[in-house]
Amino acid sequence: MKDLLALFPPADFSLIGFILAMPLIGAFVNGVFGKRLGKDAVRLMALTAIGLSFVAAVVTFIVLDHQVDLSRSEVTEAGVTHVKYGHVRLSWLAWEWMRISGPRDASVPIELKFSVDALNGVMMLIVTGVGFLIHVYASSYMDKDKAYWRFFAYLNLFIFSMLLLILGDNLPVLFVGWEGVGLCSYLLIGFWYTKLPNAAAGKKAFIANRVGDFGLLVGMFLLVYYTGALDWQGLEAAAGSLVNTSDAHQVHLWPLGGGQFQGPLAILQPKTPWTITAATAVGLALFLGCTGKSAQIPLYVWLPDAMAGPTPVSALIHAATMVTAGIYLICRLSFIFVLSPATMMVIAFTGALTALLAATIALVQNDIKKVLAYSTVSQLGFMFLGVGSGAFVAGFFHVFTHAFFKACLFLGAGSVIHAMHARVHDDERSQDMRNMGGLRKYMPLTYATFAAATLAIIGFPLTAGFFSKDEILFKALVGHPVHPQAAKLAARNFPVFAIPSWVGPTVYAIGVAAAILTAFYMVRCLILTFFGDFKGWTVGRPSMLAKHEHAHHDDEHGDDDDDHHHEEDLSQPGYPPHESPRLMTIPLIILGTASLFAGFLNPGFLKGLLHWHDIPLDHWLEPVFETATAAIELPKEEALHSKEMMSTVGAFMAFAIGAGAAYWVYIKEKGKPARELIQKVPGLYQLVLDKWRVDELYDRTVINGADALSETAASVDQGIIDLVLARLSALLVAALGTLLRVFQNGVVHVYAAIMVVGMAGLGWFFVAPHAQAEVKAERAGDYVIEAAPGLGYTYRWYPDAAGKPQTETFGAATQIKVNVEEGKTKVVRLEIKNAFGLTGSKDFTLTRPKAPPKPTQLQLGQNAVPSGERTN
Amino acid sequence: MIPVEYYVALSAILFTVGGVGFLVRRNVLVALMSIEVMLNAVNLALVAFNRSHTDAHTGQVFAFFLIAAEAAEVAVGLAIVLSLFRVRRTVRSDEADLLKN
Amino acid sequence: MAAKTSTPAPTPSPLRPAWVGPAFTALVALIALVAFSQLGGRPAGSSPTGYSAATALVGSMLPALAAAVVAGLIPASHGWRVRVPIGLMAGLFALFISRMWPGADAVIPEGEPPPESTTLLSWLVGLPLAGAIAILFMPRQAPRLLKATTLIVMLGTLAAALPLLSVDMGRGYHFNQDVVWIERFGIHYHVAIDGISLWLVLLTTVSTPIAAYASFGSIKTRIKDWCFALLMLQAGMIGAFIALDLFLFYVFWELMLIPMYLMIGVWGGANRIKSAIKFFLYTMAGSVMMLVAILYIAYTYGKLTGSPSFDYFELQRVLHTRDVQVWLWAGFAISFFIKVPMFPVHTWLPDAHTEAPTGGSMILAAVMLKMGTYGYLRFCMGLFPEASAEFAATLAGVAVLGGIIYGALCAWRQDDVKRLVAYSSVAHLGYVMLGLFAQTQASTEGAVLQMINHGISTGALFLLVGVIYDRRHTRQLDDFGGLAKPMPVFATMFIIATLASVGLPGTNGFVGEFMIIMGTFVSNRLGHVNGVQAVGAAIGVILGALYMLTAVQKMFFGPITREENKRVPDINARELVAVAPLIIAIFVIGLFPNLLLSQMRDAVSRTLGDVSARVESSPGPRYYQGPTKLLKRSASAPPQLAAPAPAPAAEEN
Amino acid sequence: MSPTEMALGQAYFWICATLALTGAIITVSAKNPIRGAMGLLLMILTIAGLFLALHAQFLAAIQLIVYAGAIVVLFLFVIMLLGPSSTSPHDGRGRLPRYVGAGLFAGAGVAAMSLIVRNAPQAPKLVAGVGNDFGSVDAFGRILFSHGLVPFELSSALLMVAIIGAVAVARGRHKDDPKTPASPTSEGHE
Repeated sequence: MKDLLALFPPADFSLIGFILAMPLIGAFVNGVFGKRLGKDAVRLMALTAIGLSFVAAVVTFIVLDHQVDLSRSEVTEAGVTHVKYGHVRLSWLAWEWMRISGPRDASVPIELKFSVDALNGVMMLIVTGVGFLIHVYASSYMDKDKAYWRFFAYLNLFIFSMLLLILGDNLPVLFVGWEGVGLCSYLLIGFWYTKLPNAAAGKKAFIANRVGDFGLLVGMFLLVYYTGALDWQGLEAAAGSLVNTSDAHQVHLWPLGGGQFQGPLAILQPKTPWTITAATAVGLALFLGCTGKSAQIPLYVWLPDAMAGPTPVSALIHAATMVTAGIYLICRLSFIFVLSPATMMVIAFTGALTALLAATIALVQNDIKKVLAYSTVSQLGFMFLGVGSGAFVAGFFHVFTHAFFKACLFLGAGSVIHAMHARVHDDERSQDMRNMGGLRKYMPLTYATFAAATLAIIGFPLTAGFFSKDEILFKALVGHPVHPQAAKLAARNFPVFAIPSWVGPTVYAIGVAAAILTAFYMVRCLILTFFGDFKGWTVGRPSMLAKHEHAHHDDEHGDDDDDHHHEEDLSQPGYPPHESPRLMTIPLIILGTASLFAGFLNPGFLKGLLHWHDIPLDHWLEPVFETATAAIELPKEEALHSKEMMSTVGAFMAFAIGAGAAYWVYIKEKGKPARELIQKVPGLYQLVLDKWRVDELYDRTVINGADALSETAASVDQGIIDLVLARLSALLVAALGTLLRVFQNGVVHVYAAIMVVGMAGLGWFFVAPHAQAEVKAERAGDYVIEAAPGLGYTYRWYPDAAGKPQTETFGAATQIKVNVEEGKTKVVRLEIKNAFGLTGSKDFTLTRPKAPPKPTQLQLGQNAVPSGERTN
Repeated sequence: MIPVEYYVALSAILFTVGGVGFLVRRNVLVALMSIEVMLNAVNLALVAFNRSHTDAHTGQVFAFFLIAAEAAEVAVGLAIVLSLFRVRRTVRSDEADLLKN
Repeated sequence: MAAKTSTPAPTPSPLRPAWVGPAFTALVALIALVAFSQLGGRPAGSSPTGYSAATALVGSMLPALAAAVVAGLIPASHGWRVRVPIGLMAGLFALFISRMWPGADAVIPEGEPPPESTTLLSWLVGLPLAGAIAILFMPRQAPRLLKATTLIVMLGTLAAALPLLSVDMGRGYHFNQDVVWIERFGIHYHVAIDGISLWLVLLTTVSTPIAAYASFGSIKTRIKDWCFALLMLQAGMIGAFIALDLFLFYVFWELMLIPMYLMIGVWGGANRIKSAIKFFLYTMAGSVMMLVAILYIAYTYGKLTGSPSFDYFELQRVLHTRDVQVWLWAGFAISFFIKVPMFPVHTWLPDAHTEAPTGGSMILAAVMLKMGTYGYLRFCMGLFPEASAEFAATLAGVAVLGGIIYGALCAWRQDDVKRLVAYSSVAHLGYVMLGLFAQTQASTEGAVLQMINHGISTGALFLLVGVIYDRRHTRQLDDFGGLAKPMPVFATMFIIATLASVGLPGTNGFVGEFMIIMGTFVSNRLGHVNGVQAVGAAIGVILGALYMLTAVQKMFFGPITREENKRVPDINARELVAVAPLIIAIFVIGLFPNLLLSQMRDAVSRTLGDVSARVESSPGPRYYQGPTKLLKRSASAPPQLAAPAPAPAAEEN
Repeated sequence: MSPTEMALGQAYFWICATLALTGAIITVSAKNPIRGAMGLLLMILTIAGLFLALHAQFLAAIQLIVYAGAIVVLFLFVIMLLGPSSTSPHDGRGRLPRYVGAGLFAGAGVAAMSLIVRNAPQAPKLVAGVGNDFGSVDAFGRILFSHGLVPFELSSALLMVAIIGAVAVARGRHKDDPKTPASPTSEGHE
């Protein structure tokens, strides 16, 4: 350890660079050389890249653990001595990326800096660990695909961007990873781009993520403005200024930006402008980003469609890593979210509602991947529920366990689909659970791991899912986030938003309902796929011709342009679905066991029984969420204990009811009650089957709206602007041309007449007298008026228009100097006579303003920078 | 003796009559003749003014050269009228509008 | 060197003069010499003594290494003709990065910095001009010779522009050259370069050879006039960027118009004449207003000090009354807004782009649009700071609503690829203008950086659209579909360019947009609406993804619907060589923006400092009422040429 | 100067003035160009007379020789040459611009005269007498060949050019001329 620390000092921990570089090199090599290197070289490159970075991650974790032990300190408060660990951070700076200007024109440097602490240490392990397993699985799942090298290039690039997201030390680097992950999911979902629905699904995913990124961008510039920092330490230090109560600190929603409505708009001016605290604004903006990435209520529509990508992609991206990015962001910035109870309530409610909505949809889905997709959305809802009610550790623990069992479920589904693909090539039907059934006999290993993962997800006692979901429901019931300076502000009777007491129980109830539905649909999925008899094709010895045709078919399996190949007639008996090859089942087994036993890392109520006080995860994450947990108000000690027992019982009952009902419907009654229910309520069934028609709702409102807007924009551009500026002016010039052509009619007389008119005009001009003069202001109020010269002109000045002229006769004086006191005005008259004896006159009023007052400090707009006034 | 102003007034009147004639009549020949009238009016004015400033003959010399120029002008004018006539068979000025837009 | 294109080379007409062969080889040798003299190490005269031998060795080893690696990377099928130029290109880039790398111990040459050659900038303008004139004397029947000379002259200009990087651009102006041109009106041939115009000149010298090289593939008729127009255009653009005498700037501004008008008018698409005239008239109308404003300022300056002068720093000293200054600012601003193009006057751009040939529309997009934004930064904000501060808020609204959002919405509706990219340029330059109106350090730096980024990403996009146009002779999105299958390399390049223009982090587009949005929110100039405008700009990020990805999906993904799309040949050698440097630059600037930002930081802070100093000294809506008077010459202005006419005692305040 | 000479001079002037005016009016308004030419002749003769009154003997002679002798005769030639078609039928086409032009011209003329009259000193100031050498041929000759030599030579050149021009223009086309592109004035057939 000593030499390791010497090699990689904590302050400049370049091992992180190694962890990041490996997947990047893997992606680059596979991407550029892949086609020529051949399948096994690509597989080797991809696996070694991720394997090495996993090993490096483990080494980093050990070093981190060692550093944490070093920072151990005994703290005795009110008699109770308990161990406290410092918030250790191994950081590495690559180079300074750019420099932006913060408030008061300070320049905020943004560096490509990476740091590993307790929170993202764990995440790093999940990403590289589960990522490695999925790479192994994918190397055999995809080996018949022609674009093998492109798949692994994208997969490695995805791991690189995910690591970038987790290890980033400031928000912009996280944002780079955030969008990089969005890009890779776009590329991977649209991997088989020859089929339009896949490409459309990829585009939908990218744009939904992009809407989320908009939220993150808004959050970022709010943070820069109020705290002047973007990296985690800077933000934590300056988080106070987010809740500053002075008016300049509030984000003015109406009137927008804090100005005043003048003139006719004054009626829109509300009595007191609607303002929200900066913390709420930042919280909501960042939460919008999280909903985009972690598929919550407003922006979850892209996840079910993302199933168009290959199954390992769904496993890696849409189960284990990418979708949890939202939770990671909230956990990372917990000290900001906690500052505004309103945001916490919004997060909790969104999470609960998403869980319930997704669970209801999953009930009726027939496509196995769609069921798992909606179950992911609902489990994410649980995580947000946990994080929203202040239980950051519980929420994060659910991320940890969910990664295992959801990845196992997806990979299990993948191996089932892989087996079905042997004879059913149409993507739709090969994933439809109605064609499966009874696979228990043919694919024992897949069945075992799938069952284990299902037990974990439905919350079978002592499994991973049970502990993590129970913890979340308990904390949701009990947790009550409170504004950190609530007391101080209440003293200054500043209105502070406090979460109403009924929120906890309602959220708990929704959570339990969702848990029941989860149990039901997961067991239904398990039964439909593995129990009963096989409905895919008649199992038996395939006749001779079927075998020959089957052989020929195998080699060009999975070819891209597989739309032209024929559909096997399934009435012929065929080989039974074979168990997946070893490379696919090993990851399944590992993930299956992990999902069963991962729970003991944070066993919730067992802590009391087994008095494991320094259980790794709880204490491990404690320093990270120190400030956040301080703001969560928990009931007294004994009430806490009774509530905990009550929620655990509730969670257990949820599991029992759901699983029992599913068992009764599908095993006992062989699905009869389900069919009866569908006949009874066909409308509702169809509605739920079409995913509550949320997609259609979005299409009609948002997308058609944007469509119409761009339609008008384009037509305005062509119709009005182009018309007015280009064509109309051309028309004008042409019209003017024709007007003047009338005069050119070739007749000499007409020309002569025009000439005469011109001559007459000139004559008049020369004859008429013109009195013109120029006023020049000199110093100290005296003005010089100089008359314009003319043919044979003579001048006469009247220093004061009313009074008599300066000289009787018309002299040659072309200038006059007049002095005017401050604040007075004087009228000077000029009279001229021209050669023809015609006279003309003109008056000049000279006004001298009082000395201009000293320029005052004008306030440009109200939005003064936080610390005191600033000149504009 | 006759004050110079009368002569100048007469030449002004003659000049105006010549101008009006030139503008009104559409016959090119008459136009040329009215130019003649205008030029003679100018000569008259020149000689009249010279009469009142008798220290030099500038007015008269100028008039003399004016006559020379006038002769040249008429020669060329009439030549043009002839060729116009050959082309258009008319001396009406408003028919010669080849330069129409 | 003019690489032999894989498509049959245009058959040179029989009577090609005999001496063309040897001349061609001589020219190739010349360029090799220029390239290696750069590679060899420090150009003579500016090697700071403090540079240790090791880093010099690495400095020169690195480019050779990079060249070898990149040459190796290219699949063997392309033959050595492609691998050598790309290798050379990669070498130049590596040299550029190693030279520019802001190492911890920034090697500050001790003592007096190496004397800057005053004539370098004249070389930059003179070289293309001389080339253009030389082209006129070359025989029309030898297209290869014409092309080779053009490329050599352009690469020579690029090589001549590299020493500009060796000087550390502080707050002041460098390579200052001031020669009296027209004595009587005080017009000087005054050229200099500072942090801002440095990068725009480099963008010109880099993107013009690329555009020329790519266009030689598709331009088959009247090559001689094409080369002449290209070289004149480059001279005009470089001149406009370095001119600091308003008259000289106006001359180059007009000089630029004519070749581009010819390019669109002669080699353009279907109704090229109409759009060429429209382009010319729009810009002409604007520049006439600017001319009036220039003359008026020179006249007032003349009245104040006896002798008129067009020098930028002298005219900066004149403090006009509010109404006069607003009108003068409007004269300049309208001409620059037409060039940018800003919202109401942008309709010439889509027409000009759809009709222009590939090379033409690439230069138009990459460099000429920056004339407007550079002009606004240098002349409007430089000469009339109070007026530009006063109108900043309203114009920022126009930039966000009219430029970013309106441009994106229009782009989404277009079915012609070039029109789509043209509208996307309107959106991108909306960002740049927003950055300039926000007038904070980050937003202005972001704006200048975004000018370069837009030049690279949109240049690449137009080049790639040209590639597909040469094969399918159509630009309608519906005619394409599933192109990723027959043209994988082209698809990858196009997607990289799209991601750069959409602003994906890690590419250059993101850095510029990020700095602009961040700068807009903290800007004092925009008053209380800066929040709304920053959010509007952020929405632009979504719309950007929307229309670009729709286009990419229509072109590349999905089944191949049309027969012709099946047999489309992939991107060939010439186009690959042309687009490679742009793709490399996208990532280089995306990851190392400090290469550019460190040079322009002081220049931007100086410009903003001057603006805010002037605005502070005469604040408020009615700012300056008194008679026009003369201020002191700004400190960072280069030394004034010995003023020929004795400057009379104009009272200074 | 005896009163009778005064009266004679006055009468002489008025007669000549009226005659000149009628001549001018006839030239302008005559329908038949010949009558117009005769009016012109009348005016020229009377102006020659006025010249005599103004001591411009040489000019009066020149007037008679050049104007009356040559120019009016030239007019008559051309009128005869053109024959009946030289009289222009009177129809109202294009009347408006001409009358507008004429009206304005007349107005301008009257306005100018009114200005002259307004400024003219009230009593017509008598003109001093003049030596009889004034305006005589030798005085004129001396000036012509000393100060006015250059304009004299120039005017001779002018006249020569005018002659050549007139001949070239009026000559029309002959067979052996180089074929100019299809000019409308091909073979003028009288």
